[in-house]
Amino acid sequence: MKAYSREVSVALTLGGLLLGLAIFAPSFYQAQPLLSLAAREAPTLVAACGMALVILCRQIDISIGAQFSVCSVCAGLLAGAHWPIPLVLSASITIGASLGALNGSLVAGLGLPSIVVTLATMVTWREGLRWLRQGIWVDLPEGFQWFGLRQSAGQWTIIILALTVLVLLALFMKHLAAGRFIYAVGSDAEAARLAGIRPRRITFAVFVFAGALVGLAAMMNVAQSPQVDPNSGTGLELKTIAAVVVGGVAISGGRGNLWGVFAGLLLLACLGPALTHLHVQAYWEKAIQGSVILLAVVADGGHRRNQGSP
Amino acid sequence: MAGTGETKVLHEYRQAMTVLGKSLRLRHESILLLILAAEWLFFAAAGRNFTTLDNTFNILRHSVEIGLLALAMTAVVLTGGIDLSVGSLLGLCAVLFGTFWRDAHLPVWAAMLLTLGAGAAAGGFNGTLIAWLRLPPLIVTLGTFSLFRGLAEAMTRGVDTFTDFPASFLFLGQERWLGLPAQAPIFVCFAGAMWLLVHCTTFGRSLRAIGFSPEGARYAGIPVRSRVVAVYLLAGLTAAMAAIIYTARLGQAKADAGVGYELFAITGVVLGGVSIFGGVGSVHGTLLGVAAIAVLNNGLAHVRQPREVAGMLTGLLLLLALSGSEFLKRLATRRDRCQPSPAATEKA
Amino acid sequence: MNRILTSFVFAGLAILAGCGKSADSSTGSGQAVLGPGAKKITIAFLPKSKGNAYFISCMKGADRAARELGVELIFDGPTDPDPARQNEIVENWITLGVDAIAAACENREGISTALRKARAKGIKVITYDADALPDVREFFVNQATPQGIGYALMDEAARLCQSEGEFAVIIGSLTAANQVEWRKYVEERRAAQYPKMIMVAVRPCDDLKDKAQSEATTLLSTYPNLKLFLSTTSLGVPSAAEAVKQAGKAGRVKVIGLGLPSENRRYVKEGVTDSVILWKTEDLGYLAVQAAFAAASGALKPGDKTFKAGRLGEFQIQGDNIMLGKPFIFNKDNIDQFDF
Amino acid sequence: MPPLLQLASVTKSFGAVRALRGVSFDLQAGEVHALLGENGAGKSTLIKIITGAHSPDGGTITIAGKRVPQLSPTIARKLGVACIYQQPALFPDLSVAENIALRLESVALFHLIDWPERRTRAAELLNRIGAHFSPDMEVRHLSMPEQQLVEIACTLGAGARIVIMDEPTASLTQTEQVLLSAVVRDLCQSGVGVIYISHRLDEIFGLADRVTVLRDGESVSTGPVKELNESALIKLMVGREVTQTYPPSEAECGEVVISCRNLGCSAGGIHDVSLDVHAGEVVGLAGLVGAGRTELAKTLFGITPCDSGTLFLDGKQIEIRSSQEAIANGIALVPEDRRRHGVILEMSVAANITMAIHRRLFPGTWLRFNAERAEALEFIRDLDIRTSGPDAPVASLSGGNQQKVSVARWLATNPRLLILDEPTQGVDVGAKNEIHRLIRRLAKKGMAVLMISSDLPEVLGMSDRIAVMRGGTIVAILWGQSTAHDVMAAALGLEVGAQ
Repeated sequence: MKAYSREVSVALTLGGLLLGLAIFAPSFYQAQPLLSLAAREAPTLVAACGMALVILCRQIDISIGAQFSVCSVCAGLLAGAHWPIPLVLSASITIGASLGALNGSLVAGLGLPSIVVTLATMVTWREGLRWLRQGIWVDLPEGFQWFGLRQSAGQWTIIILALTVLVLLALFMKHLAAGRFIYAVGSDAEAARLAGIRPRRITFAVFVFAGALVGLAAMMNVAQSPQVDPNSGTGLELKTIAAVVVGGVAISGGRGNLWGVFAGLLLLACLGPALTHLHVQAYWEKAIQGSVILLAVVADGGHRRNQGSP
Repeated sequence: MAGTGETKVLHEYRQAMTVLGKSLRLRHESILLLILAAEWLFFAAAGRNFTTLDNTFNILRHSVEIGLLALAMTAVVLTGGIDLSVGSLLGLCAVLFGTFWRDAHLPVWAAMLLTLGAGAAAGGFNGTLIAWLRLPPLIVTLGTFSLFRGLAEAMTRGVDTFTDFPASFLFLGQERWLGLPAQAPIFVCFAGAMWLLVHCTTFGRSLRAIGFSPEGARYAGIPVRSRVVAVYLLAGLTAAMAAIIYTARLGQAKADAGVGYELFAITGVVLGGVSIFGGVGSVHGTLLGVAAIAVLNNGLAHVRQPREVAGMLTGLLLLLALSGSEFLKRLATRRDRCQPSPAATEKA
Repeated sequence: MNRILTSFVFAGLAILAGCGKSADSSTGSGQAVLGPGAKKITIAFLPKSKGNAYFISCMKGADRAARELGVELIFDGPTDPDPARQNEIVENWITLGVDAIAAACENREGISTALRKARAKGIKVITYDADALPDVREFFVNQATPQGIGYALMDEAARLCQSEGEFAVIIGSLTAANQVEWRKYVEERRAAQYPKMIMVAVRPCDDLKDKAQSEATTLLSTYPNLKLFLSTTSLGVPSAAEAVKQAGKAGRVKVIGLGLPSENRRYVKEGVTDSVILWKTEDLGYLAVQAAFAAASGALKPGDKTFKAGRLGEFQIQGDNIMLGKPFIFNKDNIDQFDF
Repeated sequence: MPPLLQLASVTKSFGAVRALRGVSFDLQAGEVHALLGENGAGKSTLIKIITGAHSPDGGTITIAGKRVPQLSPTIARKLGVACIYQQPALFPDLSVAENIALRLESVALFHLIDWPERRTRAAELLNRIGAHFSPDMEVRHLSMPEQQLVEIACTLGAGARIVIMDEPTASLTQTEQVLLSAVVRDLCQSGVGVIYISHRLDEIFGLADRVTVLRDGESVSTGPVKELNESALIKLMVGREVTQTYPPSEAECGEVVISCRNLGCSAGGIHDVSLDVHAGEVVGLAGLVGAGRTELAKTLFGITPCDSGTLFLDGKQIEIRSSQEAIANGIALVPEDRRRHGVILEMSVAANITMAIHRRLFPGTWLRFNAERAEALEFIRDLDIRTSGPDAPVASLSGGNQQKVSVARWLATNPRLLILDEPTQGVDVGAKNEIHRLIRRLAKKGMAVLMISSDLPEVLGMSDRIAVMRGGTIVAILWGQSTAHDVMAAALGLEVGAQ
């Protein structure tokens, strides 16, 4: 139980928020808006899972926002070239994976600090995309939106897809050796090496996998509207990192789990709409979100302090 | 004598290490110098009016705010920390300055002092959370990153803009003083002060110690917590200073001032060879790093390249410089596999 | 290693000195790099931000003008929302030595400091889209005053919901200057003319399509009897339309705003969006460059009453404003005639 | 039958450093083969080669009769090589059970994990070595020796044929050592070969069958322990005579320097500690690990400030809330964990030595490099620290010399009370002796010394008085002449003639 104290506290906070909404703004609970809210946040969840893996591995990837944009635009262009949807999907994932592979090889192979590497790649991809595309929206062909399904069907598909990814990953991290190896490497790479695990390979794989997830997320986002905004990834990295740490994953790696990340993301995702429903002025939003993040970590800091230095 | 052999082995080992250490320190900064020189040569040859005095001053003027932030960031990163909130704090301070001056009807100098105080307080807030609650700096400052920006927007509702500052104040950001941009002397003095602080005082020494090993520093009787608080406080103070100069340069203060500056500052710092894990790095390295980026941005404008190219090249430059010096290090140590893999030495 | 280094630096200094001279001699024109050929006028064209469809279509017009006039055109602008960037770019252009600058001003006072320097250096300054302080530019190419736009938007909104009911406003960002102005005039008009209409919320979308859509969705569920979305940012209109469509409230909730026909065509035709208001952006860019050229070559002087702009013909000049003409309302019937 | 392991003239260099210049070594089934040598003689490198962490530049490795050209950690593990490292190589964030499992299970990426099975196995292994903590504990909550036990459990579970123990008892107490040697014997019974590394000769003679001595990265001799005696062994190691005997105490006991009354610190888990330390006196602090000795030291030094009781310095009551205040009051602590707390490896010798005297050496905070260098050189000479110079990074020094730097830092503050926590742990015989003499010298100069040590002979040999701790408080104060038995009895809580 103690191990899960953080996840629980986040979940309780979320519960409190939802309860408060139920009392003061019942209008929040309407099927259709909630459905589209969930659908809109589904891609973020998938990306956040990728980020969680990276952070558990004691690395960080601040380039996923840029990766997201690149994947979205590429997916859009391919769809525009009338590729079949499955092909576009796999292409988007492949592109994401290869972008991740570049980060991975620089971090794991050359041993550069991940935050610096991904800072550099972030700037490069983002500006490069602007340079090539000038920020023009990509128009998608008819019938591409919602994967050609009916709207609600499409939304459900996206939500279920995201949840499946979450559940599978959570199980994978808990019950499959590979998952535990990620924890091991994040906890102490040298010890992992002595135990016969290859930290560099694991790290590399994690970056690639995270990239692939970002590619998937991008596709899930593209499928929700008839046009692609090349800036769609802006700020995604901060959003996901916030969700991950609020969800109780230690930034120093090796500790935390995906359920917490899920709770953290839900909390942050509901916050925005909640504020609107409670008629809070827009210009308070950033401040409130910031305080929520701080409160989450401060609350965590309390019991971490007793365990000596971090 | 005990362990004559031991001393023999160690002697060689030591020589290897010291030689390596020296040459490396030399290496990174010389790489940067080469890059800088190369940039300068290229733009001087290819660009129009790149080498004029005015332009040199432009480069200076445009990189003062980021330079200030980068200098403060250097101290922070030396302790193994990071401060993502400086950009937002710049915005908040700009707004505060405007409020003090226009709404509270304070004289400019008083507004400045108050703003500096506010900046220091905000930085101290970061520092306290980090040092006393032992929270990871990345997360704390990620939180304050949006908190400070949020407060700035809340104060002005986003719409309010402070303008019509007295010319005597705008002088600070727009005019020349002894032929130099007025903010240049401030920057130079601050840079000098930072260099002395980091390289010639016990304070700077203790920052490195903390960066290498916080616990070790604590056992050595270094007041780790107060030092850490001090560093973030300094960062806040610097952000406020940058905010004032920024306001003077633009002649207006608004909640969106300094968006994204934290990343520019960090880029300059790491490009300058400061280790993100703490302990290693130098102020002049940071200055070189910032200069390399500033010249690139400005020069590309003089060969008529759009800004996004500048951004792209900055990213590539960062990658090249880092992997370059890392690669040279590998060569020097001949793939000495006895040191643990990078992740193991990382303290987040 | 160090020897190489020093030699590099010396070489640098040498060339530096050389360039220094050539630069002084060639200030203003660009012979140094333009190579052989007649003295060419250089015009710099500054949008509020890069990667924005609105300014891209302005750029199209500017480009055509430049080709017709045979001038050299530089198009650059900020890629990040930092207001200081525009100043930086302008100041670089000053040292680069352009002949005229056509600028769309993100921050009136902010950019004015830079433009003032430009004029002091004898560079002609034309503002378009959003004006700077009057003393720092020769002419403002006035596509429509903020007041005109704000009123037009509000009138259109009122027409669609018979001057009563709730409506919500979606803006680009809390801080962008023009957004602030338009909001102001919309509110002003509402208070004056349509007291029965209630502005229930103003939400920023940080110029992100996805965020705009989420905001619209949330607003729809928060205010069940919302009758209309009014967006002052071009990407807000299609996003709001998409949100309305997904909520299945097409027709019941109207959508209007400033926007490009190209981005909104599909929704206008589907009847989700009723109308988008805009001027002919390409003409705006075209006119701005024409004016800049004329100003630089002395053809256009303060006090002129009319201005002949290439193939677009005569334009009225009121004071120091070159009037592009009234904003244009695109709807089902006419939207197909426009391809920008 | 062929030897379990055979190394023939193995060589290995790091950059310019030739760590191994040709080592030959063989291990028979069922024997304990002690590996001796001063720090820097190449023991650790040799181990890393056997475990496949490093690959040798030259020479051959033969395991169980088969020649192994390419040895990696994985292969080594398959071939039954297991190692207990000096600093336990564990995963702090993971549970004990998982730590053990990660060592035992295959490194195949995709196989399901059987949590209950992991837990039961861990519990069973922990029992076998008599460790009393739950397999669900996260390792970062365990103490150093507890972590050591986890390491041992791993090797036990691995069913290894070749077990390497690198200073396994460095931080273990007497009882734990007894327990351990029992474990080792078990292993040998089952036909396992044990490579045993230790600086404690008594252990070697008690446990080992054969011994190989390394010097300067070369194996200088191999032979049955029976045929050797301590001095001969030491001679082989250092190539000279060193007396293992402890220097006699000449100091006459002076005034009470520090005295604590009912001192307690809930964070450190100590309570009601009452102790006087006189000038010129060496007080040994004995007790089992976890008895609260290190915690007491940390409390006196202000790392974990006391929250009850009172503290007197020269009769005046003082408050110590931080290490700065401790230093100001003339209290110094040479911590146990040298690499993490004692020195800052990346920084220069000079910087390390002067770190605690910034105030005195650099008035007005300006670094005065010449003064610093002079100060450092003085200590380098006094303590005979072997380094290329004051600017060499401490990382480039041998363990013993690093320890001396750590001591030098605190001598520089010339404290009234010097607390030494395991001062000779992991230090080779020569340096050990020097440190002992140093302690005497300091005591003679009138410094009060409080020495924590798990090396019982050391405690008995060095101390004027011995304070024995148990359960977070002092249970007995014995005179230096008392026997090991008395001390252990007190530490274990048996009846003794203690006052």
